[in-house]
Amino acid sequence: MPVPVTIRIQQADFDIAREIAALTAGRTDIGAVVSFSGICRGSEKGEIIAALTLEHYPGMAEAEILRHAETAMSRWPLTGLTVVHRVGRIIPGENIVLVLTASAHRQAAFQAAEFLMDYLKTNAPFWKREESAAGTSWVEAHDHDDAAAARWTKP
Amino acid sequence: MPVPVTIRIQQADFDIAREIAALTAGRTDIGAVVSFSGICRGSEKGEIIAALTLEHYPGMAEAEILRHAETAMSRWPLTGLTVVHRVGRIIPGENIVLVLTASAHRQAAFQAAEFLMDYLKTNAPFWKREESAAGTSWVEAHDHDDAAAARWTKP
Amino acid sequence: MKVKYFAWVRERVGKAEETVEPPASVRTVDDLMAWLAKRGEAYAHAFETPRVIRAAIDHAHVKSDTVIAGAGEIAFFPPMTGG
Amino acid sequence: MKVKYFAWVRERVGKAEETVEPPASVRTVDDLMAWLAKRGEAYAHAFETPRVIRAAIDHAHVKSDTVIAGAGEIAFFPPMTGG
Repeated sequence: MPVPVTIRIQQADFDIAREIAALTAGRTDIGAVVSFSGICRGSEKGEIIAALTLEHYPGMAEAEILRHAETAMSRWPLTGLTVVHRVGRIIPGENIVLVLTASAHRQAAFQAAEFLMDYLKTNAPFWKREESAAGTSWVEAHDHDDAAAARWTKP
Repeated sequence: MPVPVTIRIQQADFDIAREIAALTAGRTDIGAVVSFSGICRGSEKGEIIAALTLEHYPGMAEAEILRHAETAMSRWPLTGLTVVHRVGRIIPGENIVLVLTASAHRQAAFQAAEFLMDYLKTNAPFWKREESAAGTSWVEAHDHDDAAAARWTKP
Repeated sequence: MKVKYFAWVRERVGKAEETVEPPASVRTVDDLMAWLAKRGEAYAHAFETPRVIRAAIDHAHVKSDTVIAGAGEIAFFPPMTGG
Repeated sequence: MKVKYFAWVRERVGKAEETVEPPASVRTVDDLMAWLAKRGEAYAHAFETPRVIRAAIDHAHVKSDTVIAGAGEIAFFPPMTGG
């Protein structure tokens, strides 16, 4: 059975239940589904955030996510994989990103979801701009995200 | 803010979207929600499974899950945690168990969800009986599940 | 002392729970399993390989050499397979 | 050759994309950043610290010493902060 891979970049919010149903409907070979939702927080380092605006590189963003999805599928025995990344203005409490992985076994689903999130953070061409009382500013990349991504390339 | 902990053992299916909403509603301190759903597979080692029946030890099952939930909350900075475990007869494709973890950061949410699943598999008093063409039989415990749980006690 | 049985231990014993009054010489969980095994064929079958059977006292996992004095409820069951 | 800019690189340059015709002496991504930086104050500001700027050629990440010959589209942007 082919592995369903869904990658979407959209302004609209996503519905986790619907995405899981799409990944699992009619199948009885899936034993584990892991979902990760990244959510906009209302403060960063003590500063109140009014909103985030997500910018992306159309074309490359999809290609980069697909490249990592294919790597994940080759490294773990997945039965399906979904990535939805929102762009545009997002307020605290709203969803930013969804990663769903399905597999016969839980370890594969957990590891593939973590791998995809680590790579989305560091390699997918998206940029966050924060709105706060002090004005707007581009979010800086974190070294710990690079470190998180690097652990997947260790022997 | 108190950490909402929800633990339920029930015959009925669960609704992941509703459980996530209950964990995140009205909060803006959550950056990551991880969900794990364990699903009944239609075959095990090549044998077709008609259904599973889940038996549990009422009282101890809740206490054991709560004990591990408290351990998870003390080890990771969680903002909320939900465990729903179904009992009774479950057919292939249906949900068995849900673990939800919420945190400001993704690593905590991922690790706490994996930890809870590993301990549910090996320490929570639930037993699966399989129905197949050959009759019914109790599922045997897996050594690899014990190994998965043991990794959380390493220094 | 209340004793509960789960999964195939329950099926083999033929009941889910009962109240037993073991003699004072039955000190540990191991002793109790050995004593129960002598209560008839069904019990002998249930407890024929006591090393694979897990026990809990008052809802907490215990090792088989745990002393049972003061226990309100002791449960016997196979390794768990939930999740 | 089409050049695209994202996030603060875009804001500083003041445009999202343009077509440029660098001379043959501009061989690598580094060369192109140095050449763009000389196109005016806005560019100079955008490319003042080229080591923090990431580049992609035809939708694939590249290092700054990559040769640009044959590139259809080159993009410049800060480290990514999605997910």
